[in-house]
Amino acid sequence: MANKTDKENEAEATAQANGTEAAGAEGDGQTLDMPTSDATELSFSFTSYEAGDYDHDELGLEDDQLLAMYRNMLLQRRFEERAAQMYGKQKIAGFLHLYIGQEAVSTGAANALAIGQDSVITAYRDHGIALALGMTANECMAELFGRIDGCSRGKGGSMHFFDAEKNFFGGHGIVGGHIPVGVGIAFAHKYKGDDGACLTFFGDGAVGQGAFHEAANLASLYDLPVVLIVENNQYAMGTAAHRAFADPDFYKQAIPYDMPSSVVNGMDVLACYKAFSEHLAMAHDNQPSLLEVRTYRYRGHSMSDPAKYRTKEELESKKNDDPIIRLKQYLIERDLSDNEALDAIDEEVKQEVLDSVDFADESDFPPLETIYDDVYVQDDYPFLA
Amino acid sequence: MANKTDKENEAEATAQANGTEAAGAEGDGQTLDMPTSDATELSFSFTSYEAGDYDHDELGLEDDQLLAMYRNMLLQRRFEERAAQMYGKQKIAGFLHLYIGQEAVSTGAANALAIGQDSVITAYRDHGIALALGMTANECMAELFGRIDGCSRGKGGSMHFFDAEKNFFGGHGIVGGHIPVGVGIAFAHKYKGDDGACLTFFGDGAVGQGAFHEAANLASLYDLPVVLIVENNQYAMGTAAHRAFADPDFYKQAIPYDMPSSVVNGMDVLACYKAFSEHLAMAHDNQPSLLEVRTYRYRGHSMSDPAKYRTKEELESKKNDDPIIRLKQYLIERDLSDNEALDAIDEEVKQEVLDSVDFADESDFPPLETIYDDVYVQDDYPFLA
Amino acid sequence: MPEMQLREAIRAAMVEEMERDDEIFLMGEEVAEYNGAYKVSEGMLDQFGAKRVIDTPISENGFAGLGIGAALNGLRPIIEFMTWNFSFVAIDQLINNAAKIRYMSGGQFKIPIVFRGPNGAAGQLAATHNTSVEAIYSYFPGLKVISISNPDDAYGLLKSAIRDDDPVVFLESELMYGMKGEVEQDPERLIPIGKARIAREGEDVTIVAHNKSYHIAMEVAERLAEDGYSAEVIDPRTIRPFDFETVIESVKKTNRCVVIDESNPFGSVASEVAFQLQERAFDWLDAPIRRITAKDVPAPYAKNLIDYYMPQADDAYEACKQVMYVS
Amino acid sequence: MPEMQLREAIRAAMVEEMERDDEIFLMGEEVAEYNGAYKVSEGMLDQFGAKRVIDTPISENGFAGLGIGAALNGLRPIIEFMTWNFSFVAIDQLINNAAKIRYMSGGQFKIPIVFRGPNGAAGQLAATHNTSVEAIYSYFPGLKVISISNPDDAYGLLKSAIRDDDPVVFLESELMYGMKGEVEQDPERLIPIGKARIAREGEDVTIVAHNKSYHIAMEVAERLAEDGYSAEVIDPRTIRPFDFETVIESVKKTNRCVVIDESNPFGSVASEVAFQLQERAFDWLDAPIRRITAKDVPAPYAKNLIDYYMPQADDAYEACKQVMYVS
Ligand SMILES: Cc1ncc(C[n+]2csc(CCOP(=O)(O)OP(=O)(O)O)c2C)c(N)n1
Ligand SMILES: Cc1ncc(C[n+]2csc(CCOP(=O)(O)OP(=O)(O)O)c2C)c(N)n1
Ligand SMILES: [Mg+2]
Ligand SMILES: [Mg+2]
Repeated sequence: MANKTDKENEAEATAQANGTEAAGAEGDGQTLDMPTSDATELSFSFTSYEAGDYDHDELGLEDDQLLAMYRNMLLQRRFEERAAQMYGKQKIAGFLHLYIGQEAVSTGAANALAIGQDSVITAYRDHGIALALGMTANECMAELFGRIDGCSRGKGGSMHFFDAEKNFFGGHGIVGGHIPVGVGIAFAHKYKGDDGACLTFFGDGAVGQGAFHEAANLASLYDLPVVLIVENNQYAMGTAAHRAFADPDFYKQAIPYDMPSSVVNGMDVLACYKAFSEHLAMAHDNQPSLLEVRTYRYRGHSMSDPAKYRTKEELESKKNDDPIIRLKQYLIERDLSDNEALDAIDEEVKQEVLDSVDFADESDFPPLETIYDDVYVQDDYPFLA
Repeated sequence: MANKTDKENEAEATAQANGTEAAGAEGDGQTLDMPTSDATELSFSFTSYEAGDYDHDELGLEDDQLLAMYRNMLLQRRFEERAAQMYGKQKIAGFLHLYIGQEAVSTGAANALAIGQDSVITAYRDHGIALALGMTANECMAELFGRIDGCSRGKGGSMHFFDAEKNFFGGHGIVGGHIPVGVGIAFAHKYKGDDGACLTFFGDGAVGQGAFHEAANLASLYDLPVVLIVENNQYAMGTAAHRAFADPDFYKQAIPYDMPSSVVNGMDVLACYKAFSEHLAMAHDNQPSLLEVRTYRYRGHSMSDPAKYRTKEELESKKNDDPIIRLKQYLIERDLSDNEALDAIDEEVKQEVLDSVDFADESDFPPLETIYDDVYVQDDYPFLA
Repeated sequence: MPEMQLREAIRAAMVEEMERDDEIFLMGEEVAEYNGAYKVSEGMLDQFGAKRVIDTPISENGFAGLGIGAALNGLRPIIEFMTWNFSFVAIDQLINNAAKIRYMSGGQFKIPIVFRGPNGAAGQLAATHNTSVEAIYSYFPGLKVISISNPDDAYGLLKSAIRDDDPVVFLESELMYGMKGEVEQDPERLIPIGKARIAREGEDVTIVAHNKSYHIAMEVAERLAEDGYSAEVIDPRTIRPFDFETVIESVKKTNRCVVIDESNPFGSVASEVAFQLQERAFDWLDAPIRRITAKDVPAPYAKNLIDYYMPQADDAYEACKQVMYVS
Repeated sequence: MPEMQLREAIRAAMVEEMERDDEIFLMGEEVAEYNGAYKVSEGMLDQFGAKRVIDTPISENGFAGLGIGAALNGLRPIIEFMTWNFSFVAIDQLINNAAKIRYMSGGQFKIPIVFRGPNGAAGQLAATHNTSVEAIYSYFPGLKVISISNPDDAYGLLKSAIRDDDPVVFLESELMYGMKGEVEQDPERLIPIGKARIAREGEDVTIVAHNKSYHIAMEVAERLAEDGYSAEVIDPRTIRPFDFETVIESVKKTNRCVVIDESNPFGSVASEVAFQLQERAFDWLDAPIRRITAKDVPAPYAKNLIDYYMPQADDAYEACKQVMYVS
């Protein structure tokens, strides 16, 4: 397997999968040469980004940026806590999938990319990355409320946040269906030569869809600037990954697609930042790759899921590894902040979220005529009277 | 990766993929344990069944059976040569995909399985396996002619041979679409406990379909008695495998599905017989596996394809490795037959094929009323007057 | 007769059939350990064990195809789609394999399989989760398509579907799973596939409506009755084969027809009913056939928009009055 | 005007548009090095290079989705399906992504993409390779659907489709690729999407037919002319949005209509035309609308059966005479 990245620059840093080619095996259709030894041996290597291994200075993160990351993780958390409450009050309906527990992933990713240059696409569990990309609590809450000031004008709801300006391509409800789209976004970046890359997020469950596999092969075949990110929160609805996959170590999925692959601890925002930075660097070099993020969702799959398929102990043990607390400890240990200052941030964030509820509540429902808007660019619609 | 086969019995013989588990990585959703080392190393092993390595005695094949295999390979060849001619005479229409060059694969497979107990499903390039399973030239030629005595009553044509009695489940035209069906046939074998296994054949091109990947994961997850066989004839229509796949070594596709995998030289019927026997043994033990067969089609993709995408030299070099000639040489070298006897077989086979043309020609076109038959088991059809 | 929720009636049908016949199994996402995303299969894993109630990965194409293979090889699978929206990644299996293999093999194989799950709109789930698939699947010869509106029909028709030797698309409803109704429970209670039910007799207008729309039809009929008009309400129950005869007979009496169907309009069931009626009851029609469908847009999220998107009882009521020329 | 084969006209449209606009690329199976399975894209790799004419693996879901992503991100892809039969493994991309992302995003994105390839029956290819998809895709708001019957329309409509900012399903025909016809070639020759073409004017009966069926319609009209009847033949050209107005105007003149459509019948384009006509031209219809479609079975292989399967000119001719009450 050829590692197409610039090895000199990224020697140890780069996640890579190196296979020993079977001697004599080749795929140019010229001969029927076979692997020569009786038992063909292949080996592959992966990078593992572990929690606690990274220092923000060494990663080139300013203190301020780190604090901003902390603030944003809190914003994601508080936003969703409030959204859950609003769901209970029936201000929000349909499916509401909370990202709580996974905030280090969105935050690490959004800080590693260049907003407006790089692109992002994800599944329906999309509030975290939206806020991490700088979408406002107001437009997000209004969308959840189904109001005209929502980021999708009330047409999309929780599962379908979009922000064209930030190159945020949504928010998608069909498991796996957006993965080829992410690869296509990357295709356009390369075609246009605009130096963008596309972070394509999806859940562990999505690996069960053929779409993932077709997209991965295309990405690798065409050398596209894309990072395929398995956000492995251990469950797809009520199904633990090992109950759905013959091999739930998703980083191995890269092997047949001849792609570098890594695994990162998604509870540590610094590890995430590091992993995303390196995978983005590969992508910018037109080397697609796979990144398995090991993370955990604290809440049920959606609001209706009591999550009986896991034990309290399991949940508690995960909460002990909370990404926000971890970063808080880091900030305090390094004297970058103190409890008081961090509490003040929390209060600020809570107020921001409360304000967003007011904003959403005051926003109008979309006028009924708008039901026919946005179906087509062509505007004389409906076709059928 | 657990190898689920009975290792004691099949120690060297069995194709297997053994991965070194990344220390600490596990998928039971209990912890976020990560692979511990910085660069995780994995290794896998595959079996390679090479041409010329096998002796029919050692494989337990009687001399007579070997001669029968020779005869059947010739039957496949002559049948298709004649079919091509009949296509030119417009006795046959639609797509006609010839299997010429690949006969060792069908023959090795059909002799390794227990007809009526095990099952077979394949794509549209299905004449070879049909004849190898003992379907008659008559019913096959009549089907190509679109006649009522055809194996599918004239409804299926070249791409849709079926034989329920022989557990031959077709003959399918949508690339990759039949692979999950093959896995389902295997599911039923296991469910019923009838000791059957399903050989599921598909082309190299079909690996590009998500269906393959979904099916492979299901097969492994449920421990189904199936062998997934990539019949890699180097091309999918005009596309050489390396132009369609990031890694055209298809045997590696088994890795993420935690399945044993091998590669066999498809030009040697003994190697094929050996490989199919061992993979079938695994299947009978509810260990699904992947078998990449390296083979070659001499003709164009279908009758309309001039096959300009390959050189004459390439084609000639492949024809030098003809599976029928190889077996012929083997038979002669071992004094199991001589030129004269083998020529006599050829004459006999040619006559059988000529007779099948007569048979087909004399068979009636399906009566027009039969157009409404076979849509449903329910027989008061059409629903719409 | 005992009352049952729709989900319970569906479950009862599956359980009884699985008790009767070992060859039947249930497979789908979350059907086993989770007891069903909508609790339709609750308790079935406990009763039948993991061999016969089987959780899958999110691989609709894979497990739909697996079901077809199992049916070809002697079993009688019930494949649950969590919702029919997700059948689109598997549609090739249904229309090219389930619908056609029997035909292509000249009748050598039968494919006794039921694909079931909730269909149609289900509230504020937005565009990808509110599709109605009945017209799509009914287009394909080789499939049978059933869409039910109440627990009793669900029970009797699902039993028939499971015993049927042909592939059946069985359409339920997320929003109706909790709906209660009387069920005539009896192991041999089979409601025939392809027979419509005249839910309410009337003289003045025929309303044809299936699944959730049926309940709109009944409401409209009630309102019309208050106005002194008698509407005949027909629930087709089976979409393919569609019982046009019953509808035609009715229209020969009422001379007008309104179809309520929450599908998008183009080429919908309503279109087909209109085609058949005008072709086969032309001389009896005193007014154009009207249809009340979902708006011709993808389903929106906002509460007011999705409410407006759905077929409106008011519109159906007005349409009935129009075709009776009393509006 | 120069004569061109249908395939040449399609190619000319693509080539001219690609010369005009760098953002357009062509992707599909065998479109580049093989010059197209049906030689539609012959020479285009040579002219535009591998960046813009791109071969794919057999991964329709993957590359259809890739095209949609590329369109979202500023390009204008043309995605070729070798035939539309193979679009079923990718249908989720078309109906859930191409058709709905603009809507779900509240209009933030446009998706200027053309999916094209041959549709419908193509001879003795049996059941999986003879599907007509126009009714299926036209069901979905968010898509536009074009089906062409001759080189000139193909040329002018494909150019419009490529320039259109909405996703377009463009339906060609394997059996017509070699068909010749005059083409008014001009870089700015855009035939508007959504406008039917009155191919032949007449007074006695309206025949609506698209794609291959259009040629049956013209043949039938000729035969009717010999009998002294004048048929008006309308090629809708666009199926979604369908130009019902033109058909209605015609029927207001002829008072009868026959639709020829090689689709299977249930919920087909013919059904929708019938619905619209009876609703909007009820008082003008002097006879039921008839449709002549493929038989309601999967397509068989045998020569005599597949011939019988297809809509028959004789049947269409008889239907016309029936609706004129002269048979
Ligand atoms: C094709 C498809 N099948 C089924 C569903 C229903 N469904 C929605 S989310 C989900 C679980 C997905 O889990 P995962 O991919 O791990 O993402 P997570 O919810 O954990 O973020 C399922 C089965 C769907 N939306 N699409
Ligand atoms: C889903 C789908 N896409 C495209 C096609 C058209 N097609 C038929 S055969 C073929 C090539 C398949 O090649 P491979 O799988 O290697 O099989 P081989 O012909 O070499 O036996 C293609 C693209 C199809 N039948 N189905
Ligand atoms: Mg998950
Ligand atoms: Mg091949």
